[in-house]
Amino acid sequence: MSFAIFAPELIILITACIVLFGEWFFKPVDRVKEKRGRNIGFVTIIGMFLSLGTLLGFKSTNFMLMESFFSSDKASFYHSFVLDDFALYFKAIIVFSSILTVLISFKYISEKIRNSGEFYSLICMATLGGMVISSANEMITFFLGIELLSISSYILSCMNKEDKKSSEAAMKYFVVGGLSSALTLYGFSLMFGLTGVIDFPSLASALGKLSQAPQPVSVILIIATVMSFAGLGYKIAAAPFHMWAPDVYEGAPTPVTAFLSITSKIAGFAAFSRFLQIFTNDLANQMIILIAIVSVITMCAGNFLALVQKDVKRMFAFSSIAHAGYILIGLIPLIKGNYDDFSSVLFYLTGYIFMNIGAFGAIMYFSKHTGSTEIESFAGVAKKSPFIAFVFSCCLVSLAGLPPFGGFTGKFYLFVSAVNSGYAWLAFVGALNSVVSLYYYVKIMKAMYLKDPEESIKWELPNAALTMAAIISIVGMLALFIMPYPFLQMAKIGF
Amino acid sequence: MIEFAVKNAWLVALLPLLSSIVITFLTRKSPVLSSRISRAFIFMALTLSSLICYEAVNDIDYVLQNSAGSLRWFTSGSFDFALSWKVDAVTAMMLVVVTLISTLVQLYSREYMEEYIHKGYSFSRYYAELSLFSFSMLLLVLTDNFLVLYAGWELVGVSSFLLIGFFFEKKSAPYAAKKAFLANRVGDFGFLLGILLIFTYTNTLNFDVAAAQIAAGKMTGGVLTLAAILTFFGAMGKSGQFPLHIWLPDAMEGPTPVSALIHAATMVAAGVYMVAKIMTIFAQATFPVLWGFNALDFIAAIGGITAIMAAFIAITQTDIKKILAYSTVSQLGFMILTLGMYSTEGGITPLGYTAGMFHLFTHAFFKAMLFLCSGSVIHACHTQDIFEMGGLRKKMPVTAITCLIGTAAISGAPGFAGFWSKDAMLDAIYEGNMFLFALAAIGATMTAFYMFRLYFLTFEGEYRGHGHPHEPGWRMKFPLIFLAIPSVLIGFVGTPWADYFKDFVHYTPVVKHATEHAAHHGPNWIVMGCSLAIFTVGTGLSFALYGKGDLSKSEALSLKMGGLFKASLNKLYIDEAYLWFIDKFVLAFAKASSLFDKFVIDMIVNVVSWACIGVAHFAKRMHSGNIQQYAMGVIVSVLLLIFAGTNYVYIAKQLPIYWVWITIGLILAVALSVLGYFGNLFKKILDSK
Amino acid sequence: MTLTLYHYLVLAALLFCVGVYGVLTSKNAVRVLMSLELAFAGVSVNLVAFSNYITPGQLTGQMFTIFIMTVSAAEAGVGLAIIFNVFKNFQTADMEKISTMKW
Amino acid sequence: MWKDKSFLIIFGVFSSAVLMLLISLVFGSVGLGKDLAFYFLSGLIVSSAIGVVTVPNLMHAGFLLVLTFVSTAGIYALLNADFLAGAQILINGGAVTIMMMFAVMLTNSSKDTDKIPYSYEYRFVAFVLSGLGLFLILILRTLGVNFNLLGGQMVSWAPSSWAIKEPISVSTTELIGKMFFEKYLVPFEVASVLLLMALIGAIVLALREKDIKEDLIETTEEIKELEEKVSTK
Amino acid sequence: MAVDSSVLNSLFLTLIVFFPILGGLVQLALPSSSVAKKIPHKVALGTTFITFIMSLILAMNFKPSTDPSSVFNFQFVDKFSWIPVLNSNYHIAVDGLSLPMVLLTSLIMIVAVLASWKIEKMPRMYFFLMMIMQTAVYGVFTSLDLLLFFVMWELELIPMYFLIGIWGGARREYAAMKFVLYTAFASAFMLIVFLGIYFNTGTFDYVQLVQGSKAFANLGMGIQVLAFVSLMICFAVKLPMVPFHTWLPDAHVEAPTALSIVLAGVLLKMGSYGMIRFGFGLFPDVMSAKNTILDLSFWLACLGTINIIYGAFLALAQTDMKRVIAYSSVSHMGFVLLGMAGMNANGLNGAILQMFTHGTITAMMFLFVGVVYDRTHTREIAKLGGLAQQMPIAGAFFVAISMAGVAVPGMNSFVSEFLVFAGSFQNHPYLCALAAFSVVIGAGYTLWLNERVFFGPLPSAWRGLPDINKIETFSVVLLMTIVIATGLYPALLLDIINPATKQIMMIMGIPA
Repeated sequence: MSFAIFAPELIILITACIVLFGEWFFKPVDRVKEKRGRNIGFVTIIGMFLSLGTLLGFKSTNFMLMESFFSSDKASFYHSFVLDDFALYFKAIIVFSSILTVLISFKYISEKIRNSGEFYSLICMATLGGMVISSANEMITFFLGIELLSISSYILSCMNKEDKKSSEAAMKYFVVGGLSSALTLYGFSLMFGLTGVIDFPSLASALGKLSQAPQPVSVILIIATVMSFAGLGYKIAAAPFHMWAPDVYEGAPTPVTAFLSITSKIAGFAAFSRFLQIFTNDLANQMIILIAIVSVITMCAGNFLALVQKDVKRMFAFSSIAHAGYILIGLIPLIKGNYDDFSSVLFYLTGYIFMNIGAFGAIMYFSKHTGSTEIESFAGVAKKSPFIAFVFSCCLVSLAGLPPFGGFTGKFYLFVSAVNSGYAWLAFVGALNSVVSLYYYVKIMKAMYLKDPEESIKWELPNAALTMAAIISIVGMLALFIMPYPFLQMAKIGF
Repeated sequence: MIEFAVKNAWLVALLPLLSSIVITFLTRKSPVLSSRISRAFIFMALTLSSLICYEAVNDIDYVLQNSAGSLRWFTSGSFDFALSWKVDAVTAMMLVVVTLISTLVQLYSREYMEEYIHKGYSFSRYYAELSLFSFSMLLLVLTDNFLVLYAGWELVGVSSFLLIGFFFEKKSAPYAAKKAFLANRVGDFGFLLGILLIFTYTNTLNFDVAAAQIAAGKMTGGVLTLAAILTFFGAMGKSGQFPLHIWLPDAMEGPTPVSALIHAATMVAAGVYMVAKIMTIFAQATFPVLWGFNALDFIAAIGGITAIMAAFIAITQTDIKKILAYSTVSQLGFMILTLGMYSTEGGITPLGYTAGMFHLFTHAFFKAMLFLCSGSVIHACHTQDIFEMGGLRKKMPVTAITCLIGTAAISGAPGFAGFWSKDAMLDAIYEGNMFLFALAAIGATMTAFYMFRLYFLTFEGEYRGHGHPHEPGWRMKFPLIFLAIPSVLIGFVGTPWADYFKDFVHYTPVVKHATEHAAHHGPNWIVMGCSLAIFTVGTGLSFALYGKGDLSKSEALSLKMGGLFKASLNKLYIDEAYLWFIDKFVLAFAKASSLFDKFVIDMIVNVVSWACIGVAHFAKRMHSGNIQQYAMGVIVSVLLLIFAGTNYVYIAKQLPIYWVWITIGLILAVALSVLGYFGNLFKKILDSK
Repeated sequence: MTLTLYHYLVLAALLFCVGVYGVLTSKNAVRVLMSLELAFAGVSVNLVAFSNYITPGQLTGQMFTIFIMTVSAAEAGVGLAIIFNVFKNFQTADMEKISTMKW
Repeated sequence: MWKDKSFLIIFGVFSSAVLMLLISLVFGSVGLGKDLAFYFLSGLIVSSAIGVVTVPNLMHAGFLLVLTFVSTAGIYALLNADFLAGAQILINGGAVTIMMMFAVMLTNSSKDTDKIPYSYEYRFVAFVLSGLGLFLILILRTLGVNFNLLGGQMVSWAPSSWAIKEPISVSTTELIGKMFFEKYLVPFEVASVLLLMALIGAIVLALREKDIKEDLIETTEEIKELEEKVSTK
Repeated sequence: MAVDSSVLNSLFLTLIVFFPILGGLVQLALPSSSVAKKIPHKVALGTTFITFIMSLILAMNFKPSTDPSSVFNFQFVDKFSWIPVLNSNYHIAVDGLSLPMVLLTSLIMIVAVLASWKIEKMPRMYFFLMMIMQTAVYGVFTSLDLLLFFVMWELELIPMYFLIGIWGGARREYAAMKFVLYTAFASAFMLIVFLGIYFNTGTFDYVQLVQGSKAFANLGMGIQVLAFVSLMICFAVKLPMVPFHTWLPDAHVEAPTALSIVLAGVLLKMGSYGMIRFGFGLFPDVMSAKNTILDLSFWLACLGTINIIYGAFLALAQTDMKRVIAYSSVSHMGFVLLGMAGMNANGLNGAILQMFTHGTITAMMFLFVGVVYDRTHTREIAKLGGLAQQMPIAGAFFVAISMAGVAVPGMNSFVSEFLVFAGSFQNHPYLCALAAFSVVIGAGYTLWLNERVFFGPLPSAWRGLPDINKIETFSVVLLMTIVIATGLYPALLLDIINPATKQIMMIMGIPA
């Protein structure tokens, strides 16, 4: 058995263990807690970078020595864990997004969270969960990956222990998450009952055969599908399973919100993409319609409810719901088996990292100084910190899907894939929704630029990590717009 | 020299433009220099046009062959729009009239406007605008295509606008300027459409070619008549024909020399000139469109109405310039009426055409002179109300005599220029339509009456004003005297016995076609008798009422006439009707559409956005904060999706696929929000316990 | 009347639904947790039944159940920790009171 | 003490649990009264589960939860899952429920909450949704479905048959142990990470602040103070 | 200044398009101490001036097509692969249709920069945004790739939002938001149509689309009409066409003077440019369909006429000086629609020329509103009056501008309006006649405004107002020179435009 394919995960796991005892390791070195927190963060980032490097190494050396590697059931862990291009790409962006999330959270964590070692450790665990999902090829691993991600997210949401909101958020996340897990499991169990298998490839072929089955079977299949869909939809906060999201995003510590809205969402989509492969034939068609309708509801719910929000974090919850809606469009080609167009999802997710990292970095920075995440409290911040405000605006513009940023290219590519799959109306709805979204994104810009600050003293400059994250974010967004081709090539993966 | 002038006829128009440009850009700061430059340039233009006219009189064929020229202006598609010009007899005549009167008026203005210069008005601006006007008028006159004609047409409107509004700090002057421009624009609207019609059908803008095309049958029947009538709208606007005459009296707000030049002699004649110039088109527009009227009928009717209406109004006016203005309108009405005459054979009477042109020619001199006289009087008395004048003959003999000559001329005193031209016109109308003849006769009588009324009230009797009026300087006197000569003598070029003018004018290719078959006929003694009678009656009445400087008789008469007097004094309430229409319809409609824009169209936009926000405000209640609410939401959604999914097979058979799902999605959304709402309700019930 | 798969499925469904009902209606956070456990138990019964009837001898379902048990235990542990935290901050475990964030 | 209701319940629960186990094992091995055992156990499961979600006292609910789990273990046993049955009793019936009990006691939940339940209307809606809606859909749609449509086609070493098979009797423990280290190695490892994570998480969340507070030096000012103290000494 | 065209051909147009952004980046790099010395202003002026010179060089080296058989005359082509997956290129070039627009943009931007000479609030940011907008506008006018066009189209949104939102008037936030949402809403339609075109033909390239499969030509009239109408809605909002016009007055009233100039002068032209380029180019069958019930040219003429008349009446009813001119823009842009509806060379030439003329003239109008507002701090017409006594030069210029506004000969608007009428009269005489009545109403509101603001007695409040300064004079003289030069000799522009028009006619299959 070759454990080498676990290398990225193992590195993350080791990092998790190291930083878990980080407080203890670094105590002799750094007596100041803040510094210590930062150093632990560095270790986390280094570990994650190693993991990312391993992933890229896999990709570049064409690690798919699959011929020999998957020659036996044993060597491939009976296909429960695969390492195809899809998994590699998802893992890479999951780890990358985690790195950026950690990068923007240094300050916040060392200031507000007591147990920074545990915090980073949990972040690593959650990332690990996401990576497991990306590679999972059977229900149990899949489910465990989701739970690994979910449970660590519950804990992370609760990390501001003195904060009422934080614990409330964790509670909400936990209860809804638990119920959703139960639903998913029930759906899985029905599928298992119908087919007798739990690994996705066999499931796909079995369900393919079943799709011609007489009516009662197809009905129970629909029930199973919908129930599993509910659980996965909850993970990406797709309406109507999104209701937890705003409260949790609002209550959770901001780095965790960033993590939930980026890494967790990407992992959710990894899960979705993995899961959707099991649908073929007639079932696929029904699934497409289900996804289309859910994506419309999600887009609309996200965008419309975001219109009336007053809290930036809460607004970003709805924004991320809306984006889940857009991305869901891109899953349609996946079900159709058009993997070229599916790369739009990967591309969009890549862009989504850059946009949200910049935005959450800015939110953290601003809310630290204003002491609030209300939009109104951001009034005139552009005068106090022009650079971060500029980056934030760029991110918002990109989120709204306007050029010259990656958000535009990504969204355009998503719509392209929708039209290509014969769902032009979906692209149209998406485009109209982007217009609606423009309203609330612009509202933030309005607060930042058009309003006058209460006092005009300039704030201290953002720390190096945040600056770096901001630059990465803006450069990334621009790069995705100006030369999207390399990224598209990368995202264009074979299964 | 003559050859140069003929071959470079465009120079006549260009010279004033040059002077305008030089004044605007170079000598703006020095008024006297500006005036000199302007006068020099216009004098050069006068010289050139005199040479052209001389050559035209001598050898019209030479002029016709050598004066034409064309420049490509722009190309659209494969059609070249050209700046083209050509001198024919009418043009040659107009060139002289325009440049001559321009020259005289510019000279006159040098003195007249001096007092305004001291008040801070820019002399340079005045002369630049005058030059611009001369250019526009000459452009209009010189060209031989519709587009440039239209351009010149507009440009004279603009310069007229500028000059009327010269005293821009007054409230009335800019108002009058705007009114003039707008009234002209109404006419131009029709003119433009007429041109477009002709252009669309004949695919040319050249007068001659268009006429030929029409003759060739490219444009016939109702369309042609319509085009002719629409084109005539332009003339109605520019020449102050009913119902677009309202701007002309108001235009007297401009400086008096301007009135003399633009609103008496040249620009207002442009309409008449235009109708004459494209007479062939009118002549062929014989298809009756409305109640059996064709284009010329329409023209004649409008002219007749205008002539008598304006004369009627002029009788009671007290403002010296307004009287002259209405007289101008009336005289223009005569010209138009005459132009609209056609013989019973269906062709155009050459007499109508030539008589109209002749009156245009003579009228230019004596009306310009009358205006200049009035300017002299106003200059002296600082008022325009003739009831505050009187007895000025003793104080201003030159002005009085020239004014008398002008009055005699316009009233048709035998031997004076006006007599011959009016006689020719009446002759033409007599040939055409007796009813209109009667109308014209009455109008002419009224002309004699009110013109002498003006003369008597101003120059005879006792002085009723304040101050000490005196003769103006030589710059103002010279034009008066100079114009008096043609006012007396010029008529002799067109006597019924030796109608040189007719021979000259009708030798114009444009109208040649229509007029060549017409016979040369001698004097019509009946008409001449009528003319004499008209003059006698009008003058006599006027003398009886005002001759002795005693106003009581006229006041008594006016009281006796009551309604008629009031109607005349208030200009038949036409202005009021216009204002009422504009206020109650145009502006009201504008305001209504503004409200419509604000409260309907814009409101729809706003309502959409409010609706979005409103929906969001409603739907956000589903996030009630209660955890179990959310859990319930998940369960409900799952149930609904299951329900939809399991029944979709059945539903899909009847309905198109998307609609089912969209409906289900909507139901889901509504259910969720209702659930959220009721969840909240439950909470309230709970709280109340 | 012999025992069939359906007997077990009905039992599992009942257990699951009772769990869901509990999640929806319990005022106390701990009871919500208990209800969740019930729901998981329902799923487990389902899986074991399928395992026994559909893939006899293969034990796939049973393996699944073992992992579900693990996860549910972990979830219970974390859930209780969260409930403690909530209790510390709110001084109550009343689900209804844990709703300061809304709209 | 004997009159205490809770003691009675505890006693009742445990005794019946043991009884259940015995009955199921006996009946199962004999192969006679499986039906009887199933109906008995499921009756117990359902009634105690309903009890869990409805009884006013949370302590009682906890005990009923134990009963449910133990009875479920019986069901597992009926389904030839002997290892699972044992694990169920140990993990769920023991550890998890005991944690619940602790939680109930620590949060004083049995005293104040649940005295005022959700309104009748709300519970009715919930009942309709879960009890009628979900349950009926699950039941009605499940009954009559031939779950073994694919039979053994997908499973290489299972006998293929269209009929619903009777449970077979094999001891599963050994097999499960093997599978953990072969086919289910990855999930096994992930599960271990998950447990580790849950452990960390639970500790982090449950740890009192004051426990970790004292030996922390918060800011640079404090360090300076300390240094000053040292230098003055 | 003719330069060897082979030198110019490579990347010269790209340089023009992106030069403003370079200038904008320089703005960002300026130290804050430079603001006091108006360095940002000067840098911006320099940038716009250099782009202006470059576009003049471009225009001088542009060779109008003489080949009667070719339907394209794209010159200065820059084409690089951008997103090969989507078969989308960076493909820009100019032809007779876009060159006047590029020139107009260069010109208007100079005036806009000069008009913002008094900006003291964050000038570096201001000019940065303005320069981005300039690049976007250039991009719109030169893109031959649908995707690139769309990108440039959207790129202009956010700078505009900030420019109105930060430097605007009292209700700026509302106006800016309305502008952004309206335009973004409209571009959603365009996006979908472009996507549809891409999937039907597999290319975003305009040239290929016109030469090969014309967008939806293979899909039947229904789909074509649908796509065409969707595309038109997008452009109609920008144009703006009644009933999608209500963002315009708000945006104009709240925008700073320079922005109003750019908005009216250039941005509105994007809509009409798109209509002509893509409406005519990609949907020739729809546009020229006469046999169907859906005679689109008729509807276009209807809408154009409504625009003209309705806009004119609205302008008549306004009490705010800027609103009058904003609505006059609506009216004047209607001529572009009407000209297009003519479906012949005259109409189309008129429409394109009208785009240019309206750009120059309305820019001056707004400049003067700015002049008046700067001095009196009010735009209420009722409060103004007699300003010509205090500001004689301004008064004189405003009269000239009004004259240009009412299409007096000698001004370029005369030619364009005449061509529009001449063109549309052939197809839709009655509608054209109705529209032609605007020569009266248009003169009405323009001269009335003129009268009420500059003429008549001077209220005592406005005594001692300074006349227009040198910068403003320079701007207005610059524009007025262009207006008169192209008015006296329209062939300057029409010789460039006319070949392009003929080519469009050829695409449409109509003999020019």
